[in-house]
Amino acid sequence: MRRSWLVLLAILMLLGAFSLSLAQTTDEPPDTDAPDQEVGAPVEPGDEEGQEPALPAEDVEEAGEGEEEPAMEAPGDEEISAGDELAGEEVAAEETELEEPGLGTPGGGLVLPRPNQVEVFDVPNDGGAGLGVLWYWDGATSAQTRIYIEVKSSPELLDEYRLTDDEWNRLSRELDALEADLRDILPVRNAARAETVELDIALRKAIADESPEAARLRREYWQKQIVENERMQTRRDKLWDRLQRRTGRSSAGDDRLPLLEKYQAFRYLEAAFAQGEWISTNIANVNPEMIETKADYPDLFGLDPEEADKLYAAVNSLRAVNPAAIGEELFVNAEARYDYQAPNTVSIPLTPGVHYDLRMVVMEGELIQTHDLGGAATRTNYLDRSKLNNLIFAAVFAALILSAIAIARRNPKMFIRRISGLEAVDEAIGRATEMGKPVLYLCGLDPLSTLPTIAAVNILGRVARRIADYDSDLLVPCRDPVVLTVAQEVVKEGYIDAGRPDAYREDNIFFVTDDQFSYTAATCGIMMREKPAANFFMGYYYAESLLLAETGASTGAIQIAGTDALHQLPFFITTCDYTLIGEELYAASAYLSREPMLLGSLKGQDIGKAMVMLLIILQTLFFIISANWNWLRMLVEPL
Amino acid sequence: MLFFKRQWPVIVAFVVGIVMWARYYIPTDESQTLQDEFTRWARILVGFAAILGILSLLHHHVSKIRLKKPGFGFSYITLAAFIVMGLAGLLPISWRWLGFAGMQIHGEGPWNWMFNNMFVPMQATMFSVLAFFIASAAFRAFRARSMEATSLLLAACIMMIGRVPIGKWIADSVTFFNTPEAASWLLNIPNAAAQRGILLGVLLSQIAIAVRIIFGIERTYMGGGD
Amino acid sequence: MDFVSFVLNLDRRVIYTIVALCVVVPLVKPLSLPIDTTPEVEGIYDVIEQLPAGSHVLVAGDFDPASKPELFPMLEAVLAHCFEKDIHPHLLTLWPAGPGLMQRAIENQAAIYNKQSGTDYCFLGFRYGSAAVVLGMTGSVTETFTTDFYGTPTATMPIYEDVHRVADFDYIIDLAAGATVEIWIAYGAEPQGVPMGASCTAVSAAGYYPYLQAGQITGLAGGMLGTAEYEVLLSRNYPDIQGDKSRPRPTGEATKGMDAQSAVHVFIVLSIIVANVCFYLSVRREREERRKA
Amino acid sequence: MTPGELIGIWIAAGLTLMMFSFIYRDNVFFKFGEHLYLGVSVGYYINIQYWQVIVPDLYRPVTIDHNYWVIIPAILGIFILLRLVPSLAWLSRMSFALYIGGFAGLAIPNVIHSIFLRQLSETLRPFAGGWGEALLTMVLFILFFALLAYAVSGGGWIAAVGTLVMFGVICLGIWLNWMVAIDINQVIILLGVFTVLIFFFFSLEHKRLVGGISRVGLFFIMVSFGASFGYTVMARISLLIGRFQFLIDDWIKRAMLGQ
Repeated sequence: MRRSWLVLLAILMLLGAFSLSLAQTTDEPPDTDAPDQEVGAPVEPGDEEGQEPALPAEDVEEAGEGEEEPAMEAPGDEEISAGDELAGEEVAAEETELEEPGLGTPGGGLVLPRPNQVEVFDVPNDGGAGLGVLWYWDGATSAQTRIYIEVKSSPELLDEYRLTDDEWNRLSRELDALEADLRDILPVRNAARAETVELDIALRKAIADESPEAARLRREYWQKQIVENERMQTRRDKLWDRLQRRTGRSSAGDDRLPLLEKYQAFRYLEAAFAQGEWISTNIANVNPEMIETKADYPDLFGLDPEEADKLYAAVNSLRAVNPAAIGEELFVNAEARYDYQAPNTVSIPLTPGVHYDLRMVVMEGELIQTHDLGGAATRTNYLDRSKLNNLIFAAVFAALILSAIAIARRNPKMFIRRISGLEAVDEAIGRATEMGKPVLYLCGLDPLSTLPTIAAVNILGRVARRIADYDSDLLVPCRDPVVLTVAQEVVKEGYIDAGRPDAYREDNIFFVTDDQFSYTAATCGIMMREKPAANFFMGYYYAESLLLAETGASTGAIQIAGTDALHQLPFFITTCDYTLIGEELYAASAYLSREPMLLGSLKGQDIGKAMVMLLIILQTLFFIISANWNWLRMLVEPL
Repeated sequence: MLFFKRQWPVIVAFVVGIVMWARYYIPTDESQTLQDEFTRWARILVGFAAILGILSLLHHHVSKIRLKKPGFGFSYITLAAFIVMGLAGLLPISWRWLGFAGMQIHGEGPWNWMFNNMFVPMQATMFSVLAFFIASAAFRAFRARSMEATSLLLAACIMMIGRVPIGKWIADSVTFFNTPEAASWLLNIPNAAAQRGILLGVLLSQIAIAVRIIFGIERTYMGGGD
Repeated sequence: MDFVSFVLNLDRRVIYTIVALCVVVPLVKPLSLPIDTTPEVEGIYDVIEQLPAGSHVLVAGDFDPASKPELFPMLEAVLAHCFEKDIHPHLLTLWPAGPGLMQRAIENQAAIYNKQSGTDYCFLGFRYGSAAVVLGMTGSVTETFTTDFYGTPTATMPIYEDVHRVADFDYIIDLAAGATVEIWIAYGAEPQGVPMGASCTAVSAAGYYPYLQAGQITGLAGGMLGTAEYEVLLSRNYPDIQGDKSRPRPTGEATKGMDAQSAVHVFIVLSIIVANVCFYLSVRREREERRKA
Repeated sequence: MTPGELIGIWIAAGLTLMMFSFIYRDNVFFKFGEHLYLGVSVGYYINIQYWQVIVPDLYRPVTIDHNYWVIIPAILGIFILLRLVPSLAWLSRMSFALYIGGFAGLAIPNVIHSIFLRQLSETLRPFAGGWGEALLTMVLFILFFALLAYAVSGGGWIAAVGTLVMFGVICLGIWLNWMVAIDINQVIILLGVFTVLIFFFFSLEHKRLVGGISRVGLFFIMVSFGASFGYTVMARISLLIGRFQFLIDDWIKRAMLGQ
């Protein structure tokens, strides 16, 4: 009985794991594993925002007379972000028909490749929204081919980024306050900055000429640079910090952009929409050969997806170029008013809960072709599915611990293996009786609130009972007054259990001092004087372990230690006759005290260990059966 | 009242624990903010817990003096040293008249001077004394009593020779006695394996303790009393 | 009294004297045995060596004066290496007894390399809460450490323009006298995907090999030996401070101590062997005597 | 050298020697040093507390940033201090419950993610090479460890000879490149982790096979403890060297001889 439920649970776990991993191989993948690095990490961290928009613009001009102006705002960025997880169902899996073939083939038989069997679906990102696109190429790509994925603009889309009246008021109020406060600061700083440049040149010249002016110039330079420029800059930064703090999040809560950025995103998008119907995304100017396939994203599509070679790209932000005249309302003359420079391009994350229509632009040299991909709606993600294996493990393990404790409450006779150190205890006490010498027992140096000390006190109860049986003396010097009181109780109880309450002497369990080294010195003194036949060191020890164990060994006592202080264990093992190593101490204490909490969680941990061992065995077996069967490891891969 | 003394803390631990646990799986900004705010509070709380340690130590020494316990004379030294060191860092006074350039905890003030010339040497010396005891224990107590102790001492000796320059020197002179290689293998293979086994066990027990705390089974943190 | 009982009853004071001599003699008259570097330490050195100038390295000095001989020279060497390569170190400590030592190390090195606080480096100081501090820093460094050690607000420092949270650092190195390496791995480096190296006291070095094995730390410098190896690597590649021939790099404190270390280790190993042989002989003799009786 | 430095070195040296006097036995100088150290350290910590916690986390947010939220944790912090007042000690439980409960919740997923799963997946790393070699290596090593386990759990001399023969076969195998593509160390690590887990497994009696496996696990643990023993010796001696470096270089050479 006692072992059967353990085995049962282990089998259940295994089945769960099995079904989970089988699920990975199907097309709807509630899956668990992929290395963390892939999540949202740019494949090529190359260009960032703020790169001159001129470059892609040139591209477009070179591209000549395409049917539609493609990628007007393409910022020339080569980020491919992998989406995180595939949401349960595919929102729109339209298989798009091929359009008319592209322009002619001036390059001599060159035909642009076109996407085929396209699927667009929602990929909830870590803290954001994203759309995934899957397709096959119809035709060959080359190293010169570039693709862009673009989003169709619509009034509704723009509305997602529009400030509400309340937000608008808040932002403009704060910006006004900022402007007012900066009015005193900016002119001084700007003047100082300008002068610093001149002063710097003059100072260098003066130093080179060894002119006597140098000292004065250096003072002036210091005055301008440190006192005026830097101090003013600091004040300016603080005011900006205040603005960011006060206008941090928008009120709605559904939106991840701080107000200022939201406003800016709105302005940029508005301008972009005014220029063309389509707007660029993070998939821009990408060489199709750099695009990865379904097989590269086991976290999304399982380990062995159908159509594993289907190409995959994730769209998670819009790119908009600085409209030359951003200038309405708040941002007129922004640099002078707020010391704010609008960035050249901004990357605007997709908003959850919005329908986006996508198209793909394929470009090679002069040739350009566009294809509608269909669309899908993004959704907010409230569960990070990449952490699912973590969640399952944590929940199952917690349930195991709690139920094991509940079972232990009803049935405290749960099986725990004999701890061989405990037999050595009886032997040592027997020898002490033979020699007519006392036994020394230490409960460690930690207070009673820690587990090792509780374990030590539990074992003390057992030792006391045996000692009462054999009629020897038990000395317990304590470091903590609370431990002292409890130890006295426990020992007294042991003597009463053994039917020898008369033999109990309270003076033998005593408080020494709470100072670490004084305690050690005093205890060593006791060992030298009383020459106990057996020494027990249970509980937690620090650097003094060596002193205690060495002194004990030199008096010829049998020594038994038990601690989970890993650094002190080697010393105990070499100087003591028997040592309870680490968790054995807890097991011994649970074995003796039968306390449900200790017993139950020991059992729960045992099941955890059994699971780990089972995984090791299975993995090895599977590897030997078939060298490619590696899914057990994927199961525990942290994401 | 008893509710607030006994049940309320358990409920608080449960709610906060579950929220902090669950938020890990929720990838929204609000959940991140929740964690940031909690850690901010936690930092302040731990700061006060540290003050608690300081106060109870002082309390201990004051009461030792008041009750004239054995060795109470030394407690005067502790208190005097505390007052001098504490004031040296807190008082906004220039110590130039004593020849110190800095004040409070900045620069070369008396606080810094006391830290470097009293705190550092004493703390460093306390543990260095153990080197002597290890050497004496090597003679008197480190015995190959059992198979386990024998293998432990063997590994230890290989480590001790293999991890100092003289091991390299010996290996260069006597080809067969390559302790640096052996020590490196011991550390990287059997040691790593055993440590990983121990680590997995320890982690499971850490998680078990955390679960017990959240579900109110483990209440040692509450201290004694009703 | 024969040799066996002489060894087994050797007076402590004799042993203490031998130990003291084993330490003092090599310190006064160094042998300068060459120190071999191991892949463990190179794992830290190479990562910092390959970082481009202007990178940001988080240096956590989580130790107190009790571990000063082992970790303080390591801290100085790491800072010197960073400054040598124009990398920005961000120094902090999770141990309340740490700031005094950190202050000494960073001020010394900054003076040698003529670096400015706030632009070239930042000494964040100390906050209570270990894991809470690390978790806080994954959200925002400047909100966790609103001021640096000297009380300057960090938000205004130029060095924090492109570094906001733990994920923005290029490398983390923890110099730990306690269990802080686990905290940095569990809450900082691993979830944020930042490579990390660990330097620790020799006491805990053996326990970090599983992390090294699994690639969770790129390198491990254990105790005085690891520190000495780092110093050797540094002075081999940068024999002069900032390439200035008139300022040769001084020999590191840990390197100087390794001869004494060798001597004491040999003595301890010999005494374990000799004492165990004598113990075995005496046990056998006792047994024989008992059989005779 | 300034007089401040000189006095400092003499005081530091004196205190060092005072602490060293503990080698002889617990005496009045050591006690004096110990209590002085205690006082100085408390004085040190109170300053760190003030300058690194109270000022940046409480004083500045309230007075400069006008962020009054921090007052709540501050009140909870004051509750912690009430642990010293027996009648109000129960208030401190609120703060501890908040802190310890919250951290228990934070620890579970983070520890599982960053350490437990990472270590486990590293252990389950597939072997390099083909399955035939893997099978051979595994069989050889399992046989070897089984024989070793049998030998150490009282299998007598036959088991001991068998172990040695098996060891010979493995050596031969390595020499003849039977297991060329297999990382033998990886096999050893796998077996080590497994046997150590068996050693700390309390639901099975340590008899026969399980007993033997756990003995092998114990050997792995002992080797690991041996390594940490050697390292601990190094640590303690390093500290001693550090102190002697100070005494020789700073005290004798600089302060006394003025070099």
